[in-house]
Amino acid sequence: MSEKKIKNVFVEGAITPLKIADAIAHHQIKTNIGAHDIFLGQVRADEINGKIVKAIDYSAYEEMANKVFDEIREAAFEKYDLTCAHIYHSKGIVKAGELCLFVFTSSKHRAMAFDATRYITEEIKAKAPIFGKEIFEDETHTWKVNK
Amino acid sequence: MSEKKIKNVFVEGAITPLKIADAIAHHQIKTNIGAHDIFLGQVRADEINGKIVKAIDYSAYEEMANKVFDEIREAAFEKYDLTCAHIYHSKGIVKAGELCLFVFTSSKHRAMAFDATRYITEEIKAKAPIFGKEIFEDETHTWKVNK
Amino acid sequence: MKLAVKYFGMIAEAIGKQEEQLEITGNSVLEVDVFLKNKYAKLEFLNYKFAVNQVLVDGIKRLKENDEIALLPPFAGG
Amino acid sequence: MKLAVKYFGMIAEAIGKQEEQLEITGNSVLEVDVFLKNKYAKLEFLNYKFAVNQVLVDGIKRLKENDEIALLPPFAGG
Repeated sequence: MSEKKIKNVFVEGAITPLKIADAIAHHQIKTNIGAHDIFLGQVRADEINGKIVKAIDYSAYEEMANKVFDEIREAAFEKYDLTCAHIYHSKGIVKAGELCLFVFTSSKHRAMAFDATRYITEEIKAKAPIFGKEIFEDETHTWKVNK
Repeated sequence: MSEKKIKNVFVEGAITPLKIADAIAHHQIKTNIGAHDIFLGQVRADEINGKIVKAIDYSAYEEMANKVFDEIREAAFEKYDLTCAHIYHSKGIVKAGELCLFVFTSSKHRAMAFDATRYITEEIKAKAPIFGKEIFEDETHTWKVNK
Repeated sequence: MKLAVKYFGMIAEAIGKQEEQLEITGNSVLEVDVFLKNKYAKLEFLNYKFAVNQVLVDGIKRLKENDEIALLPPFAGG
Repeated sequence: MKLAVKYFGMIAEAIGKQEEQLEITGNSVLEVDVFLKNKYAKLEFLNYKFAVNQVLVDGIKRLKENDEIALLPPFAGG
């Protein structure tokens, strides 16, 4: 088996707007890119049985999740003509209003970036072993389940 | 006729990564948002007949373009269940690698944001009276035409 | 009829101006087009659409005094 | 057969631990599931999938000594 280095997708806590700006800025030297599409997941202050979610505490089977993210990224490169594809996901506490997922694809033309970011996002929701404890304002909790 | 205030979509020169970070940060108080989708258009250093594009000088029929952008945004709100929708487009010189278009939609769930950002981007390309002079490294130029 | 005529992009470049006031005979967009092609021979070889008062129109659109008519080459936004 | 067993999310919460080494009789995932449900009655009421050595598997998957087996509740990434 090849000794491929698997990237670590996980970021401790919320993903900051500045991290996103930084990622965008790093692509301005790639002058063959014409289009970027960015998906951001944000934690909602959902009301569940009369209680308000104030944060999600994310945990993951990290070794497996990083492999799954790597496979998703590889599959995206095979399906779409991309220049770049980056994925970041939070672990630990992310408060309502903060960002927990950052998917960023770049391509020469827009259609590929649109398709790829959507594909990657759907794949993450379905396949990445990440778990979310929704913490209410009264410190009780429930477990989030992706639809 | 109602005296609706039409927003000015145009930004002088390139759209900066920091402006994008700032726009994202402003949405973190909206805790009913679960998903953002951002499209960014970037100027490519295309080779055309052996010459390399070094910048695009954008001009527009601004009064009409702002009305068109407003109609596109209104149509997006009617078609999709959105929390927010923002559009910015450059005028003047944008160098290869820099950003000329920023489309940003937010929604409770991801499908609406994905659909809306794509819809708005396609509508802009087809309907906004914006013109692009592609300037080559030798200072000659050609006129860009959207496909 | 007096009209405000605006030129953009490669049209403005070809004609050498961005706007002008013109006294035109006829009252449809089609007639304005014929008038302008007589005045500016280069227009014959360029591709453009018309907007009247900032709305895209076709050739049968009727004009009125002081309308703003614009010649729009292919769009390149985004 | 000795296995490294990992629990995540609501499963870890229900069982009260995140991992353990277990000596299990049988050599399929299905047999491990029966073993664990006998050991932890709460599992009967929880929804989960199995991964062996970080790959999702079904019940007929055969195990070998020192495999890592994980109980994964519904995913919530994104």
